[in-house]
Amino acid sequence: MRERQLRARDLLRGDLEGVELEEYVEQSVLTTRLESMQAWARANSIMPLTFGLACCAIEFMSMVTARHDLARFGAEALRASPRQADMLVLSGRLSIKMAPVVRRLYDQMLEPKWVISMGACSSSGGMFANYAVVQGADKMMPIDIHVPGCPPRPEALLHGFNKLQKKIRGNPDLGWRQRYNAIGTEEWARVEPGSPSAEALAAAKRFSELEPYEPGVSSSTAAGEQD
Amino acid sequence: MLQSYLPILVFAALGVLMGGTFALLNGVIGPRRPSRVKDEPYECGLPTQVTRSFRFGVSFYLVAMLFILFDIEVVFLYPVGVIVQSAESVFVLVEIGVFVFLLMVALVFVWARGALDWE
Amino acid sequence: MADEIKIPMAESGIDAGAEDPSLAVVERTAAEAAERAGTDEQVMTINMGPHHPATHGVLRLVVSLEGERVLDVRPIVGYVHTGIEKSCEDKSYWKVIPFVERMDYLSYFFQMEAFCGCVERLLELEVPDRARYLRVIHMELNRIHSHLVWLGTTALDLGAISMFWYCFRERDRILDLFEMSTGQRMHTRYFQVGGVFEDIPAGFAGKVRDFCEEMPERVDQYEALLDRNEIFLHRTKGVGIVPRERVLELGVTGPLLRAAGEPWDLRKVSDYLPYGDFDFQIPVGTVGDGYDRYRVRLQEIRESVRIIAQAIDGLPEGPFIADDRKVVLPPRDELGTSMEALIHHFKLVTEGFRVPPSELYNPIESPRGELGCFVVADGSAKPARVHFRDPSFVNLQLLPEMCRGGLIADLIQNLGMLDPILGGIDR
Amino acid sequence: MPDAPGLELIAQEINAAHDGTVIETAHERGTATLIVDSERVLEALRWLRDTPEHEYRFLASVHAADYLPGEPRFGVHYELLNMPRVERVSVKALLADPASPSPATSSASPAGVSGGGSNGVGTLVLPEIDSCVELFPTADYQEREAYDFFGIRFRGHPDLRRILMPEDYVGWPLRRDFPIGGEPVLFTHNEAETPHWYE
Repeated sequence: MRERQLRARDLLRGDLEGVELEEYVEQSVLTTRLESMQAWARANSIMPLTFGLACCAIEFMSMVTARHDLARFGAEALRASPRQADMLVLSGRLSIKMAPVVRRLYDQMLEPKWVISMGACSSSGGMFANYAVVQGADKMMPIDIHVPGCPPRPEALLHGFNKLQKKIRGNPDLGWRQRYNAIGTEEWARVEPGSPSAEALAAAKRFSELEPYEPGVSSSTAAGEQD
Repeated sequence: MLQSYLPILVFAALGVLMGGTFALLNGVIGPRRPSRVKDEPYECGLPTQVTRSFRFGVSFYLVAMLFILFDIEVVFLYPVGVIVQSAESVFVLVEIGVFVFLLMVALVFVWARGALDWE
Repeated sequence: MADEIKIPMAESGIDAGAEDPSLAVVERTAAEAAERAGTDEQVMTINMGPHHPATHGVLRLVVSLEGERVLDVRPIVGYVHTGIEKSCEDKSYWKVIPFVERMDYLSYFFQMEAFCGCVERLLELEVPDRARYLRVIHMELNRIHSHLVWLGTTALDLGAISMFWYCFRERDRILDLFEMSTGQRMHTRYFQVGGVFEDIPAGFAGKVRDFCEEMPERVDQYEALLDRNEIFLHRTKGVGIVPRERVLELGVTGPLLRAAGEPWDLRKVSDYLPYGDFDFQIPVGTVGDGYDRYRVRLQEIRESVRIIAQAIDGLPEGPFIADDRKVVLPPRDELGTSMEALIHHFKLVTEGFRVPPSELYNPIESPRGELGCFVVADGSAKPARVHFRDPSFVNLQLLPEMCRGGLIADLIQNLGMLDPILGGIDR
Repeated sequence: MPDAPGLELIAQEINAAHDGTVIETAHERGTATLIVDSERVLEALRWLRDTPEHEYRFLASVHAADYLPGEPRFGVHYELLNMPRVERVSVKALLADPASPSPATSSASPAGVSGGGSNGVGTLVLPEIDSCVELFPTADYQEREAYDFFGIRFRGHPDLRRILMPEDYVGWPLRRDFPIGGEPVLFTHNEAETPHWYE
């Protein structure tokens, strides 16, 4: 937000030219292509589904209220039925009894639809690594934005919501894997974004040599060691 | 004669035009991916349990009838509303008074019979 | 790996239309209601299912209706069951606190107090006065916060939508206080076994006093909005009345019991927390309908403000946590100098403290009723069993009694006045 | 809280009324506990509720616990409360696990994950105790929860079904030998076991 204001000030002072000028104009003036205008309309008029699972639902409710207002981004009309909603915020822990219900809700929402997985519990099972919680909702439904926190602050959720809007408008902020095109949990930064580094190639080779994963064999060791 | 109707027609056409475009636009532009689950009725997130056909209670129909009855009354008041300004005669006022009074009698009767309070 | 649990897989997009296992319940409710009503074809059994705007969480009600009249309600819970009690058995006593406060997510300070109080009584550990006062202040602030969320959402269900914004305005003020003293808005993990995690910052007392001055006037605003609102009165007065004996038989506690006329409040009888030092009344209803439950909770907000004001004035000086090194971490600055502090620190952080084999049930008064924490210690550093007697779970049994014979609108009102928190019900 | 001698008196009176009911009394950390024979729980509860000078009318909580290494394995606790006198008494009934092999060789390792032994999956022989729903209607949901988590069957319960787990769930989750489930945390060293997890 801040650097855009700085650039606007430079524009007014007239000392913005060359590549920056085109880029600024391109960004602020709407291109007339239908898709981008349609995406702009969709991004700014999202209707979230009134759907709350657990503690994150309380923070989701307080995001809709006056202090952290969701209406500033055009999304304060919460719709109760999935037919009229186009964003599902998975606010809370997803238990295995609720999983088919949430999957059904997601299926019954009309395209285009997006899902924000709010909080650690729905993103990765959070602190409840046990028999009752689905370890990460992306195991059962496609998720666009993962908002960390337990519960995430309403401001954090708003930031996630803005990222979703950028994603809808077609220029999503890349996650760290795409930015450094790393593989899996690999942390090596690339020399230059194009070519994979030696370590990444080694890791890729390591993966390919391993025999496929059978639940029976390796899981008991993992379970034993995890005890 | 037609002159005086033009504004209404233009207004109605604009209304239909705007309404139509938005309705069609939605159907045309919106992606369409039907799936079996999406067509099933939405029942709070559960597979539908609509077991057998169901007959609504009488009281629902009663309320509907009463509403239609008194709604028609309003429709009759419209033409009067148009001419009461130009007619400037007490006769129109009295006529409307009688009409409304008769329906008031019907309302009081229905109220006394207890059809309004929910069984 | 517990492979017999069916976790639905993403790629197959599980057959959501699969037969719902609880269909038998729906049929049985329908059948019972039908023969009770005598006329079979008029009875309609529907699901006020897990995803419903008015069920205050993922509660599913199988409701059999005859026209608008509710014949029978059968709650089905468990849709947000997180297996917290099982996870607690796998963690040391320290690490159980974050699990425990996420059960009933609107009264997290109460659950921390129930668990820490239970463990402290098991260890027979003396908690300093300052810590007990700080605990009471945070718990009463949390009670107001919980009642505000209840008032906001219930008034929203009954149509007074603007109440939602007013109540959440005050709620955010309370969360600022929590953030100032504990660092986090919700689930603060502020209570430690033996006292409180950190002393309150300098300006906290002043801010709490400002809050205590403004809050009663805000409660008057709520009352001005609702108390002469014809729709609200018409919908709550004389609705969902259950006789006092039946309420006691069903084990209901908290505002619901007090609204039915029984003056039972654990704060007045428990000797463990310093409630004895403050004078406050317990609001008790007479009729036991929805309006009484609303009045009782509103008056409880005022009483809590009085408690906080007295507690913040009488806040004693002294340590904010016990100094028994076997259980409580030594202060950070001592680590540099003394060796045994380092040893204690290391021992506590790696393995945690051990509790001698015993078991205890420790009840306290949460915003929804008696919240009891039952801990079985088997001598190791991990609790053998942590069970929470959740007030919403037991109070839910009152819902069918309240709603039989009423209209659907009364069912929504009763559900709002019941104030069920599904996290607490489904632990 | 009835003090230690008071508790002994209560125990003698109950034994006088119904022989062999109270096995043991424990009075520690300010709580009075009567350990009762699991067959005669109802008599003890009815006695405590109805006799004039005791009248523990309010049942605060019914909960179960699994003391696996200990024998008998399951414990069902009843927290009784007398509101006028503000006194709490808890009644504890111990139940042996009929499904486990003879107590002498109970091989199930305590808190560990044990593949073998009755890890509570589908054991049809369940410990049984009388249900006290007609004495205290509040016990309805709480006994269903004890059944759902521990597989303790309550004889005479009007509607003994699972309450929190899915109705067709197999296994009793809160038993000590039931694995905690969940998935191991992914690190770089064990990441290779689930290739392409990040897709």
